[in-house]
Amino acid sequence: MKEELFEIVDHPIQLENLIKKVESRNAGAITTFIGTVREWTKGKRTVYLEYQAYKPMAVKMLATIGEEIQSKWPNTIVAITHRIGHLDISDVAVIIAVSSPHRKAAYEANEYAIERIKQIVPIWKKEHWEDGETWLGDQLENVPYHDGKPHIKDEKDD
Amino acid sequence: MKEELFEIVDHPIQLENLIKKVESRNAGAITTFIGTVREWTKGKRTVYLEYQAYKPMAVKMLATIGEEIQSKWPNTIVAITHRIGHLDISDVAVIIAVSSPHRKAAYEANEYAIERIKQIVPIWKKEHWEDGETWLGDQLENVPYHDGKPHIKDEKDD
Amino acid sequence: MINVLLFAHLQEEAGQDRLEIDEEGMRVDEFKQMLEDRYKFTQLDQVMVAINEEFAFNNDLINSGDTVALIPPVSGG
Amino acid sequence: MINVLLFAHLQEEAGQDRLEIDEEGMRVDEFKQMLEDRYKFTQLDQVMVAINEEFAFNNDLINSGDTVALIPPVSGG
Repeated sequence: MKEELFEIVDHPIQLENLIKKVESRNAGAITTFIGTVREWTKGKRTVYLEYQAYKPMAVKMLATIGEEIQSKWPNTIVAITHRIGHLDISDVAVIIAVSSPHRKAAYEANEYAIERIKQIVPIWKKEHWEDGETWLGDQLENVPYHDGKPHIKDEKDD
Repeated sequence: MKEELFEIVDHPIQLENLIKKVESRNAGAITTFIGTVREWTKGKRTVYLEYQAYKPMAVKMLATIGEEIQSKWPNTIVAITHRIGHLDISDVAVIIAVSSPHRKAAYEANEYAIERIKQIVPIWKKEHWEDGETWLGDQLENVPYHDGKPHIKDEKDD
Repeated sequence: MINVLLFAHLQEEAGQDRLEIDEEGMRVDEFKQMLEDRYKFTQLDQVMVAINEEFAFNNDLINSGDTVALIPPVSGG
Repeated sequence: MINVLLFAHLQEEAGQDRLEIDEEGMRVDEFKQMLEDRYKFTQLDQVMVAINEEFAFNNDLINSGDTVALIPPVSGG
């Protein structure tokens, strides 16, 4: 596999590239998730977003998610690219592509990936509204981590 | 909405076209499902497939699935294109694209669409193996329909 | 006259993709039985019927001018 | 010397994206407390710490030469 499966980029993401990374003669199903910048959130209008990443660690954490998926759903191939920098409404922030021989795994693994991104990948979103700006905190409404770090699964968990 | 959201075509399907059909400033999530021709199924090697459709009714049934989704997951936009004719290994047979303000609905509605396609859309697959060919029957292992027709949901079901 | 559309294995068994049947006022289940007797179709018990592009019940009536499609178990996707 | 990386609101509060701290042998929780006292960072209770690009526990030790990143609640995706 030549191309990088897990990337943080500062330019527009090409969906076709991600599809190519996961294509396989034994895949019967490819799912993609495309996360875009939404204009309205609970009655507030977003003008643009700014994403920041701790890039080397973010790439590592994306790869960790890939390993978790490989162990939970064997025979899947996962590719994830997250964009950072200034994003306008409708711009694509993240694409997750998963291929699998069977569709159920392709859906489940894909949804697992986006949930995990929101838990463990060091990327931050600054929301610029019409009337101000904020760095968004944890959107999962998690309780604080008891031991000071999130749970990173390893194969022993499975 | 100018383009057709539900299509049966006899040429390769362009993923980007389907994305364009469902894009919206209020979509935060777009999911796609890409069904491709897999080479190996339970130890048997597929050489190519042939899909046949009862085209006008298939388009109607795809639109019915779209209506079911609109009523179950409001604010989603769905587009489905199914290809028919001769398909080789790795060719794309079907693409489902769903946009939604929130990701959960985009995943659920997408998976619902592929399940319903396999229940109610008059499309048939002829599998050409190395050593023969067959029209595939119901791959869902459903019991026969008691009243002679599948359940088509309407809004009263919800 | 009933216009009958055939797909998948039924099309191959009949050697054609449509039939014209000069019957009317039959129920869907009677119509299927008549086709089975006349054309020796196999697996007709698993075949659904659509009248004018809508799935039909076993006790729906088929009228002259209707287009009746025999729908074997579908396998799209 | 500890190399400290700052992101999101912490970066804005400090007015810079990295600090050099001349302490060592501290535990993660002690290190956070020291930064809070010295730089008046807010919401530090919700901030995780990574040592050399790996999430660290509160009782892990920070050694000279380590790169310590303060990780506010993430909001990617």
